[in-house]
Amino acid sequence: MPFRRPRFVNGRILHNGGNGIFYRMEVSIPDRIEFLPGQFAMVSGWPGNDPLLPRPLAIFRAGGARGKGTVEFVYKVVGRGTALLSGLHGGDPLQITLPLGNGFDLGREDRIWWLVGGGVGFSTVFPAAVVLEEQRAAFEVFLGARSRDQLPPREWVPGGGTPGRAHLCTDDGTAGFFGRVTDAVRERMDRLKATERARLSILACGPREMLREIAELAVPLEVPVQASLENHMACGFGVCWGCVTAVRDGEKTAYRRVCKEGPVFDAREVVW
Amino acid sequence: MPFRRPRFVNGRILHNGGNGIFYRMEVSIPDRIEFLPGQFAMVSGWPGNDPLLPRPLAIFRAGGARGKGTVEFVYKVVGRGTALLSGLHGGDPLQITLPLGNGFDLGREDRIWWLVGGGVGFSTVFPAAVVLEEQRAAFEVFLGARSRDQLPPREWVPGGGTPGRAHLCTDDGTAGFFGRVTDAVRERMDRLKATERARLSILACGPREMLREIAELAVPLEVPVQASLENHMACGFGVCWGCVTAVRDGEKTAYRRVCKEGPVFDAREVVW
Amino acid sequence: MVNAAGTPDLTSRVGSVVLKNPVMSASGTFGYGLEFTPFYDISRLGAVIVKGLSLLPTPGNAPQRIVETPAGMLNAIGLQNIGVERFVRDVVPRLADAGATYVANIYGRTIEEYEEVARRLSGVASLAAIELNASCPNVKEGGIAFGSNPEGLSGLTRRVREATGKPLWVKLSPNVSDIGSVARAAEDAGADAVTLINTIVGMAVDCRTRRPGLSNVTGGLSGPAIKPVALRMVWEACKAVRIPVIGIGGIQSAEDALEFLLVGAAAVQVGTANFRNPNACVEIIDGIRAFLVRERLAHLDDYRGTLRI
Amino acid sequence: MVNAAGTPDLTSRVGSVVLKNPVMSASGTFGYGLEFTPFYDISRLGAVIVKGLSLLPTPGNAPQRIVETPAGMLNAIGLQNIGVERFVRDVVPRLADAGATYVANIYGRTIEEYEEVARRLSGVASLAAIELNASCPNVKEGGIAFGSNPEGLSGLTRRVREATGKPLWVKLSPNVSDIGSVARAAEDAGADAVTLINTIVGMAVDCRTRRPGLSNVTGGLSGPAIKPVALRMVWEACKAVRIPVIGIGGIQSAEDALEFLLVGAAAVQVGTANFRNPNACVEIIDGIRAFLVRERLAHLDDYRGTLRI
Ligand SMILES: Cc1cc2nc3c(=O)[nH]c(=O)nc-3n(C[C@H](O)[C@H](O)[C@H](O)COP(=O)(O)OP(=O)(O)OC[C@H]3O[C@@H](n4cnc5c(N)ncnc54)[C@H](O)[C@@H]3O)c2cc1C
Ligand SMILES: Cc1cc2nc3c(=O)[nH]c(=O)nc-3n(C[C@H](O)[C@H](O)[C@H](O)COP(=O)(O)OP(=O)(O)OC[C@H]3O[C@@H](n4cnc5c(N)ncnc54)[C@H](O)[C@@H]3O)c2cc1C
Ligand SMILES: Cc1cc2nc3c(=O)[nH]c(=O)nc-3n(C[C@H](O)[C@H](O)[C@H](O)COP(=O)(O)O)c2cc1C
Ligand SMILES: Cc1cc2nc3c(=O)[nH]c(=O)nc-3n(C[C@H](O)[C@H](O)[C@H](O)COP(=O)(O)O)c2cc1C
Ligand code: FES
Ligand code: FES
Repeated sequence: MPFRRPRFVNGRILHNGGNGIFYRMEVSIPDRIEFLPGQFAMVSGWPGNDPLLPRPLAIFRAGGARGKGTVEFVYKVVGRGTALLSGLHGGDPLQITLPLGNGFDLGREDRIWWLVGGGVGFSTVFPAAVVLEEQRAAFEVFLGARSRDQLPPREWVPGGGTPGRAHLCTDDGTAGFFGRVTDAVRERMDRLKATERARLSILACGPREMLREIAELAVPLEVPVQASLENHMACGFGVCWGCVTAVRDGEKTAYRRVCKEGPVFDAREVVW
Repeated sequence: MPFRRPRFVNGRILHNGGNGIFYRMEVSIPDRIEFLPGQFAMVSGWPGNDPLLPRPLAIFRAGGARGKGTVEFVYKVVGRGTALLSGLHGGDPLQITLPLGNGFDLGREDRIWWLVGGGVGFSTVFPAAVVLEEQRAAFEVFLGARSRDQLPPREWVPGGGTPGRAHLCTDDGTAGFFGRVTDAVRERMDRLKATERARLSILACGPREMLREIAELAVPLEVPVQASLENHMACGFGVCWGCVTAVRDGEKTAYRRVCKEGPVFDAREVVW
Repeated sequence: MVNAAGTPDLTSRVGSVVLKNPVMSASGTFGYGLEFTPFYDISRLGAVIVKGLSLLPTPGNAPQRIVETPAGMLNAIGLQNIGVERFVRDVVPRLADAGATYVANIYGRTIEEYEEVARRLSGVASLAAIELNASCPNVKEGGIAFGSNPEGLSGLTRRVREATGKPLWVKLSPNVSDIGSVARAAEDAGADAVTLINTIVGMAVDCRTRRPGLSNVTGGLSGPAIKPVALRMVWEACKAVRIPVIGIGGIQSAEDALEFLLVGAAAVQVGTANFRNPNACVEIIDGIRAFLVRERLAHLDDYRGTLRI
Repeated sequence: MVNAAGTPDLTSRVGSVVLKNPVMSASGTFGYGLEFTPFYDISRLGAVIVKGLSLLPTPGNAPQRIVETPAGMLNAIGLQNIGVERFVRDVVPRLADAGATYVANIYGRTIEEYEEVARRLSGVASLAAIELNASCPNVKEGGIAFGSNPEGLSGLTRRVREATGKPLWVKLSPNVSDIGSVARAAEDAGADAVTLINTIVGMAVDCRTRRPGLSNVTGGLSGPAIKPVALRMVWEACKAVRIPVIGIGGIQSAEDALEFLLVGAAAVQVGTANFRNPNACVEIIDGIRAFLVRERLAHLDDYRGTLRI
């Protein structure tokens, strides 16, 4: 039976490859998992204790059958841990704890969804598109990147990147919208009818700066924003209190664990 | 020009493969080296600081041309460092300091040479056979292993393992002489004429226990033994004083660096 | 005793507290224990040591709270916790239900607060012991002021000793010149056991941004990096006191745990290792058992403290 | 000063000693310096600190002397060295020939021996400074007895200060409760600089053979594992004293070195890193220079001590 409660599994890499910017890795695991878009895994696969801590990666896809699951990750090499992952080969072992955290809440009917991904943040929001497609819900995708080569390959983009549904943005104008993804969201928002806006929900993942801007843009318009945070994590399942973010708790601020109470937060709660 | 003085080089693995017991690795390095049989290299090739220290490996072979050298190592997986080495692939980088230590002294003319290797110790003595073959010197090889599969592949053995010149010994009798390599050496020694014994020199590398027995056997017969020690090393080039062995220094004992004053020692000097 | 199946006996005693095996979770790395129930049955552990508890709920330090270092990590959580009241009300019944042997790690900003927390816990029947954190480096009042010299520690221990009838374990700071004398001070003041080591004070900075890695500037170093220091201190403490010594610091594997037992520890705690492998504690228990089978030892007691110098 | 080629100025001052750059080799990890001449021109270093010298040649400890630990190593070399006489006779001329700035690290079994070694070196014109090792954990008489409390250190420093006119750097032990007060004791007793940290006392055992990893049982922990502790102590020492602080401990890269400079170190020393990469020191010098170029800083002085808290 597929598992939903977190487990620590020994996986084995099936494929691991990339275009120098983004890597996609498929791993076989002992059983099939069920996950919600926005949930993540803690991954480590290197020998030795340096680096020591596992790395959080969004669950990009999961499949397989009873007693024989697979899980896919998409990642960007930004430091030592991800560099080590990128050097692993098919057949190499990989330790994974999954599924972790609270995913996006896609339960509300008849909504219009905007999925906003900054940088590798798309890996967290694309799985939501898969579910929304199944639910035949209306959605658009906004992707921001520094330049053309930093955008995800077109075939990964939900709906194949159809213009009008997929808004690609580059800071340097080498592809799509010339400017930041938050600017594209703002422009599109300005063109939205009030009736549409009333049905709009935003799912976002990317640099904290981007999430803050989206929140500042959408919250005053009463557009709900579910923001997925990417804090540093040690454990990923709520036992170290290392990953906290400040949230509003009545009059005060409190620290909530991103791995446990998040990584998806209502943007109104977060102290940006 | 080939270098003989130690250098730290960034190599790149050309081939790395094995039969599960012994691995052989060829590495391209920036320049051709000249080395003496018995000299070694300090090798590290894994990312991260755990394990921290490089590992000493005998130089098995070296080749290449000006500005484009190669070096080969033969190793056995016994722990974490060697396990990491065995997981490296062609194209992976490897850091190497070489050539290090004092090799065997093969300068004496008209000698009969016995090359004794216990376990992976053969990787240190085989290069001596190559030189002796070139010099058309008389030599025999004694190899000890726990069992048949722990013996080096026949094609690595100097002279292809011709019986009479190559004495293979296994503790469990699964191949060659049934018994320890020291027993084989003792038997052969007993059958040696005094005139031959007077011309005999032994080169040995293997477990300290084996070296001690060879010394106890040969020294009283005034057969010179050059023993290559395999102490733990941190630096490999004489600056940490971590690798010392006790040697006789007149009446007293003194500690000598295996990496610098060795790894090859006159067996009479060593306090076994 | 080797039973019919040849299973070695791992029973470990920390004073009057009998543990089914020597492996406990370290405070602050295991939440309140319940977070591990998806992974395994926490009653399999020697004991669960919960996150440090204070009198009142504590918000903890601002992020950034953790930073990775070579084979280790620094943390400055600042003892975020739900406070002793909520612990007793919400957590205790569930730990008891789970059949877990559990220990409360406590700290206070003042001696009075320590006493108060200890008193509040004294009536909790299922609680096995109280571990007094006299060594948290990350809050000004978190005990380090008491724990870094024998006199301060002695005073604190004596007062808490009087405040509770529960077995009292005192957790020592490694940031001292002479761990033996600190351990002796705890023993003399009435501790039933000493636990060591807590984290070593460390620091990380980013050479580009020129800022500290932690909002608190300094933090506590844990993980494999500190194991050699922890092992040495546990060995020294074992020589210095007669009460049981509980060893912690960088334990990742059964071999690591056995090393601490070999130098004389009555039991061990596993901290940072839980982060990379949530099953670490039970894998270590299984590994110790397998080791004793291989070594043909019937009791862990036959192995403990048998270092050959 | 950025010269025509835009090269930043790395000149570093340790009191009266002017170094062409802040990178020195750490004592005991660099032999007598000459062993590095196959790898590079040792005059490129800020300074070479040679292996600890004693009055008489010292045989050192029996093997096993080293053992690897997670991201670190333990050593118990026991200060094997050729003695100050042979050093002056055989090594000094060659170091001077090589154009190296060099510093003698010294130790004694008694205060008198320390004084004697210092006196013997005072007449060596090319010697830049004396580094007093008051912190070797591996020989009973190796200074740790003096270095682990402010009083002992103060007495030793004062006596050696009187015995020599050479700049005197005092190397501190990290195995103390309060590094600030130890550093102040050295300052008050006349040290021209403090160097820290020496190794942290640690231990390794083999759970199968049940034997210690080192013949000496305990040893000194060095390498990346200790960097967070070293950095914290250097930062604390910088706040505690006005004399220059030389930072060591786990430096492997230019970034690591910059971290120590950022918290206020006047210069740094590189130890264990030399073992894996004999070119470590010069690569670090080049890396610091490249960093300053990227950050558009003309002088290392513009960077040193600029941590933003
Ligand atoms: C819930 C969640 C889901 C994520 N999903 C993905 C994903 O699907 N694909 C992807 O490429 N990345 C994802 N990330 C980010 C990814 O975890 C980091 O890029 C990775 O941990 C960096 O490790 P490193 O060793 O390569 O970099 P490091 O050398 O450790 O650091 C490089 C950079 O990465 C950041 N970073 C380091 N450690 C962490 C950590 N533990 N958590 C978060 N950030 C860190 C640092 O701030 C630094 O800027 C996710 C993060 C979180 C929290
Ligand atoms: C001069 C010299 C030449 C050598 N040549 C070869 C060779 O050609 N091929 C080969 O397979 N092996 C050779 N060795 C032995 C080889 O260095 C060790 O097997 C290797 O370092 C073990 O590393 P590890 O991490 O795999 O094992 P570890 O996990 O570190 O230890 C496993 C075993 O290896 C031994 N060992 C660990 N570190 C060292 C070290 N630094 N030096 C020596 N022994 C160590 C330990 O005693 C232990 O029994 C040589 C050793 C020396 C000193
Ligand atoms: C994130 C984190 C939080 C911790 N919180 C506490 C605590 O609340 N009370 C305490 O006594 N020790 C605390 N510690 C210290 C650990 O219990 C343990 O002593 C230390 O981490 C060394 O063990 P390790 O190397 O196995 O982690 C904490 C450690 C970490 C890493
Ligand atoms: C093998 C070895 C030998 C050492 N010998 C000395 C010594 O003779 N005198 C001394 O002051 N420090 C000695 N040290 C300590 C180093 O100089 C340095 O303080 C310590 O190793 C920390 O730096 P690192 O992490 O860069 O190695 C020695 C260290 C090692 C590893
Ligand atoms: S990462 Fe440990 S609590 Fe979130
Ligand atoms: S290994 Fe460092 S001196 Fe030999």
